[in-house]
Amino acid sequence: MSENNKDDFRIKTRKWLEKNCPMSMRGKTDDIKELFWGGENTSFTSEDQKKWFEAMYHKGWIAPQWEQKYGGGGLSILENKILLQEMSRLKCKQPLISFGISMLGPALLKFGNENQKDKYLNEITNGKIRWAQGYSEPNAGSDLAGLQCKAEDKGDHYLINGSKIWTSYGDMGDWIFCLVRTDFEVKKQMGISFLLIDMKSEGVMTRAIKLISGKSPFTETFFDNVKVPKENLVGELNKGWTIAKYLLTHERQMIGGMGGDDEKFNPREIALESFDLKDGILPNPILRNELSEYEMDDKIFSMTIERAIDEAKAGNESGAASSLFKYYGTELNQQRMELIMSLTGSSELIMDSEKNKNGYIAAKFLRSKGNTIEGGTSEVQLNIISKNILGLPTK
Amino acid sequence: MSENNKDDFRIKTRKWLEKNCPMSMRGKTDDIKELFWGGENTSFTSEDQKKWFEAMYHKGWIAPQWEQKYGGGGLSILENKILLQEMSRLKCKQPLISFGISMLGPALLKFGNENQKDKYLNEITNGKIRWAQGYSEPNAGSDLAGLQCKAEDKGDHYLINGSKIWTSYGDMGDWIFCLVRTDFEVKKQMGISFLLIDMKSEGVMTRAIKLISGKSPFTETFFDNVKVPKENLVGELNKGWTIAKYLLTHERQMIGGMGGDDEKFNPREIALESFDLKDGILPNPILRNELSEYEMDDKIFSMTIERAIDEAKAGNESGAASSLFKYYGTELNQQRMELIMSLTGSSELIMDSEKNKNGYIAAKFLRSKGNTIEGGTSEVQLNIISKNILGLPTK
Amino acid sequence: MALVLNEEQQLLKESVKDFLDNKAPVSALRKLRDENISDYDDTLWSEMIEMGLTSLTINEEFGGLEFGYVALGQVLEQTGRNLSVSPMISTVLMSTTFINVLGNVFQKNKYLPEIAKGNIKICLAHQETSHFNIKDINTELKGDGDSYVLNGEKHFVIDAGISDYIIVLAKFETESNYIGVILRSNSDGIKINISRLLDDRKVGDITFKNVKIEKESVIEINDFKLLERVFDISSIGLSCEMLGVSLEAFDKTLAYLKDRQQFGVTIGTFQALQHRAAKMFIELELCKSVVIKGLKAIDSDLSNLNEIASLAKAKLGRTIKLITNEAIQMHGGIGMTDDIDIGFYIKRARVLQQTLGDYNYHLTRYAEISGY
Amino acid sequence: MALVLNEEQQLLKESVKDFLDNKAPVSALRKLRDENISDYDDTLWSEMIEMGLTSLTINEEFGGLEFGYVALGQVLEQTGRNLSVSPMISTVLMSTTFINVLGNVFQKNKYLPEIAKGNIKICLAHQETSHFNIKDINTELKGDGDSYVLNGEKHFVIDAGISDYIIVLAKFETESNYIGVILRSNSDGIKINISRLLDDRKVGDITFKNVKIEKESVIEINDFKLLERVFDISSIGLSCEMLGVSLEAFDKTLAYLKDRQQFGVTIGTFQALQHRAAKMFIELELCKSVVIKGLKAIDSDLSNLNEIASLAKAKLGRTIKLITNEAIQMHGGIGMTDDIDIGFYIKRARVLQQTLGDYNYHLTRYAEISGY
Repeated sequence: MSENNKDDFRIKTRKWLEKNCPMSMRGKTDDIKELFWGGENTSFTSEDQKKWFEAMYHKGWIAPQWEQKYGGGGLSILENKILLQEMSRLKCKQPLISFGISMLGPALLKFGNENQKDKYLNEITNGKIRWAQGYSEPNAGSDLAGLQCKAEDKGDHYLINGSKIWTSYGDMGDWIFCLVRTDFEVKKQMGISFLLIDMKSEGVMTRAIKLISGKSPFTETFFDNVKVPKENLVGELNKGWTIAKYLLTHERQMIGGMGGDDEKFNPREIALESFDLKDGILPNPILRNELSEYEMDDKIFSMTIERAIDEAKAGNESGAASSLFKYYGTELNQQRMELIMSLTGSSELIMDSEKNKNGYIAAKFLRSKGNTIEGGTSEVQLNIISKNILGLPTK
Repeated sequence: MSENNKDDFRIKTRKWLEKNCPMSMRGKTDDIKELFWGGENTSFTSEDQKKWFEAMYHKGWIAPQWEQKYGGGGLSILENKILLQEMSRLKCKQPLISFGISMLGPALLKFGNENQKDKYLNEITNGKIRWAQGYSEPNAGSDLAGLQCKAEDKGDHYLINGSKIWTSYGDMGDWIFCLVRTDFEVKKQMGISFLLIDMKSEGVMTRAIKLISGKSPFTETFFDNVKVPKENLVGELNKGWTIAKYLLTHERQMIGGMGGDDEKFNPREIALESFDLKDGILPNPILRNELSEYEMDDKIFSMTIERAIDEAKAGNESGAASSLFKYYGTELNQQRMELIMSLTGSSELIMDSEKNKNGYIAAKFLRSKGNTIEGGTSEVQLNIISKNILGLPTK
Repeated sequence: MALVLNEEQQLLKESVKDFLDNKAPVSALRKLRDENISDYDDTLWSEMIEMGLTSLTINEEFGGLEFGYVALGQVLEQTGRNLSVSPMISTVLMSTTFINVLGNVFQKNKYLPEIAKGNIKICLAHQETSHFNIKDINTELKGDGDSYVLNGEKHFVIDAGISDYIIVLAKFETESNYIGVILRSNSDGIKINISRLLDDRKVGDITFKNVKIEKESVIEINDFKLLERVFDISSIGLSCEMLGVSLEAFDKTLAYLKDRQQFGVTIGTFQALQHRAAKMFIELELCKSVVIKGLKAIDSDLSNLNEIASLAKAKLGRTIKLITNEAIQMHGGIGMTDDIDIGFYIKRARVLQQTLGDYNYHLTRYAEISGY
Repeated sequence: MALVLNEEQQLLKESVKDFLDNKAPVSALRKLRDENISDYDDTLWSEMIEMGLTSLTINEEFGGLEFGYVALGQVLEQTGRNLSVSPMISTVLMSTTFINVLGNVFQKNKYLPEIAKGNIKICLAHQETSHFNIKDINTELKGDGDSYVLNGEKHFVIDAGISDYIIVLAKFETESNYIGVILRSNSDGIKINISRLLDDRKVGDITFKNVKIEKESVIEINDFKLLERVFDISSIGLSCEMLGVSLEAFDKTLAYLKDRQQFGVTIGTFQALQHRAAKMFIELELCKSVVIKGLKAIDSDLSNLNEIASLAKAKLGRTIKLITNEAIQMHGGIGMTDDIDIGFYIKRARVLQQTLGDYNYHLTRYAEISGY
């Protein structure tokens, strides 16, 4: 793509967005739940939201890089980057929040057959089906490959029994993509398959999990003799672990990168709101020090993301990247929330006042403790680095 | 012992010390090497040193708690404590520095036979024999029980081949007490024996080890077909590990306790010498913070030692004590030296100036890095705590 | 001053432990939260009064047991372990100490026997901003003929909603002198606004508007050091509760490490977790030392109580943060859910950390006391 | 401004690595120390000059290669890895930068080509107390008819004993203006006292007593920001060397973890050590980012160079301390001996940490720059 073409695309995109993105669909989003998630259980919360989604859908920009036959926009990496930059410049909200796009899509594109791609990808981009993720199990934890939810071969269908946990908004999902055990006799990683399950099937039940933050973004999903057609198997039988690993790397990057974006929670701004400067200096010397330590690590972490992108462009993709970002991004986010709790003192400990949105920050603080657990614990990331990058021996 | 008797003993002791301890034998000691170490390779450095040693020896106070027949003073625990308090009050120097008293003595008293006690204990207290310690081996490290220096049974004697490392001032020792392997067929801890070896024997050789601090307090000792009479075995054959464990606990407490005593290296004093206060506050806010963090941990560590002593008196001796003190005391000492290096800046980086005694502090700083390695590494102490105190399972 | 408990104190500790394990475990807090009918359990409180827990630090001449603060500390450690909700902190630790240290004979005679008998509950209103600082006081007491009037706003007052009396820390007129006032919480001109905290307990914002104060309700503070002593004692008391919270969170985590299976083995076999557990154990041993030292320093009237109090609150603040964070992390996903109790510990921890000054406040204060 | 090396820079890095691995490994430092005949190896220096290493940051018009600071940074990373001793820091990093940024055309024409050709060595005398602070300057330049006189004392001047010229940072008369002076090191009135440092390199204390200065030797500093730029660039250069020291200490430690047997297994199998190694790896990746960002910021003239420089020096200061301490600890007893090389790394580290401001100095400066 020449510089001319780039500029051209940028200008066209900007104009289109300015015209098609309603003002109410721009600006910060307090709660991701307010956005459009698609599926049968959700509907548009406003006319503008509907208009914005439909405009983007018809443009193919719900999944800009997917092929047009799947409802995508067929954009190149570079075009997609320009689109994202322009959306960010105008502060456009995401038209659709979808695990279908971020998690299932990449798996189907790489491992699915043509029928599956045709059927499911289109229903992701047009917002008809909302997908949920079914990986973890109540007793599996970090040992994901030890999963026990089983799929028995019953000739024309699989029979599913077991349960899945930590499914984000599983109670709102239409379909769920699951890792299930299809062979108990082999090494644990070798007997896993990747299956698509309609949550309206008989025998599927969900239960909301209440978190320490008081919120319930996750559910547990139970499968009691659920019948699943054989055509819903993605990839080969017993090769599901390969798909899972591929997707986990994606997920890790997403969670790690989530750290620093939340502009409303900028510790420096909060510090300057909480304390009056004395001779231009924060009056609490230790908090001042903690703030500068945090900012040092945060800024250098951003530089590291920048460098990794530049290295990748230069063809030096590092295998370390995803574990490093997952580990450091989540640890840093926890530090940030601890720092904010220190900076705000008793004012953010109050949970039933409109002044602080009913303890919004405290809930986020508690929620951040999960960052170093979900998507592979910090310990698992350190294991991966020490084994795969540093080459340290296992027993 | 009644209060009256206590006071009586204290007054007598104080008078005796005031009379018998020459003024030159009081006050701080810059270098432990200046004191009297006994043995054939050292002599008194002054008449006062000789006078002081002989007065204490005839009083039985070289090893105050040993029985008089071994050259001790037969003091009770309480009397000994009073003696130490009074010596400390007058700042009396130690009359004899001896691994014989601190390390070999306790082993002989508990595991030696009557002949051995008679022969060796007296020659410790009268300063005739200087003992060295031979535990570690070049390739053993933390795995002390994996030692390979072997003692073969040759009928009337053992034949020793192998080497020992980290022997403090081994080149100055007359005799060395060693752990040697007497059985290669059994579990490693079961084939170790405790042996006393005359370093003048044919085949014994030492080499000084130069440390990163530039000092050479340690030696490596080589044994090449050294013959040792069988009577020099302490305790039972192949039961040396029991003696070693007993002595290691002693040593650990000594090293852990060494942390805070060095009055000349008080970080607060150094901070106040290095910086002028501004409005009563250290001008470098981060160093101020580091200093108060260090002092917090140091003071509370002292309280913990105090509590452990009180608990022991009350009969609640904790098995955790020695590993905890070894770990925390040495880590704290390293922090202290790092802090001092920060506080003194470039002035203590200079190694050939009389002003700072040729980098005395920098050498101590480097030496402190060994504290968390010698006498059982920090990692080994944490292993002990997690296994023996917390009861966490091993594989 | 041996840093160990005597037999009487040890006995008290054990009986309170048995009592609270039975009567006020975490499930009781859960019930208070979920039913949200009252701020605390009055039946539990009656039994605690019966056991004498309100009279531990009150001298015999005022109807107390005169067991001292070492004894009170043992109780608070146990309320920390069980996260038991009661007016102990507001009435027994803070307010009783305020009257013990600063009250005149008339006031001691009037209030202490009533506290001992459990007839009244008192809260202490001191803080005015979102960060505790003993010196940030703008609430003002002014002369008004024979009596006084009180004006100002207080924030973060523990148990403000259930107390019969309020002790208010104020400035006297425009002078820099501090002064205390004790008054009925239903007096005219008082407005109390109750909030629920992160740890599911209640505090109040209190506004005083031209509240009339009789002479006898004024608590004179002639020496700022004595006011500091009130807060130093209270900080050490809070440190006891923080120790209990930390110890219990650690014990629960250790039990989980021994029980939980992953990758076919108990997770307690992983050396990285073992070392972290050992370090937590060591920090807790240090915490025990500074807490008992602090309690003994109160009862023995040591002159450097201010230093020890700030060391204790700082050290406990740092350690409770470490332990509760590690507790969640080591429990993994289940630790993030309300299904088990560990989350209650981190929530209580963060509130205790902020109460009467956090790590940063106390470490900086320690440096000031130390003259640098 | 992509945070990667271009081909030319990558090539330079590799060829310098090969060169120093062969010609100036740690054994060369050991030899310098043990023989103590000269402060540096003149043959090595000649070869470095021949390779063009003295002219990397000098513009072509003054006889340089104009490769920029990204290139110089790659060289310094390699001298860090090998602990190679040479006048690179004094002459090429600090003094050349001083002249590049602050020198007038006459001075650039006079000195830069000579530096490029390797004909002269220059040291920078700025620090006066035991803690670097750009503002603590008492050395004074005074008018004296047509010329000037210089009086004062400088401390910790790197390579003072082997340099042909000295650049001195001074105050002009009693004003608050800073001023630079470049003069021959053998001028009348100069006394140099050489000391050996912890890392076996040499620095000098220099006394200036009524040293006569010609007008043309005065380097005007009209903008304090430009003086800061000199030290910011130098701090980033030092950060490159610190990165090299840290990377090599880490590599050596990692190799040891894979090799050393204890309790019948390789110690690298212990999870507690694995996690610590992984954390070190992550910190090093962060260090690489801030270092390349800093170098690019110099060459691209970014306006927030001061912020990036302080972030770099602070982060590298913290990381090099972590890595060198862990390197000794993980090597165990053998790491404490002079028999292996790891001890040289911690010694060089502590000197680099103090040079041009330590972690504390730069983090506090960062807070000031950030306006809090």
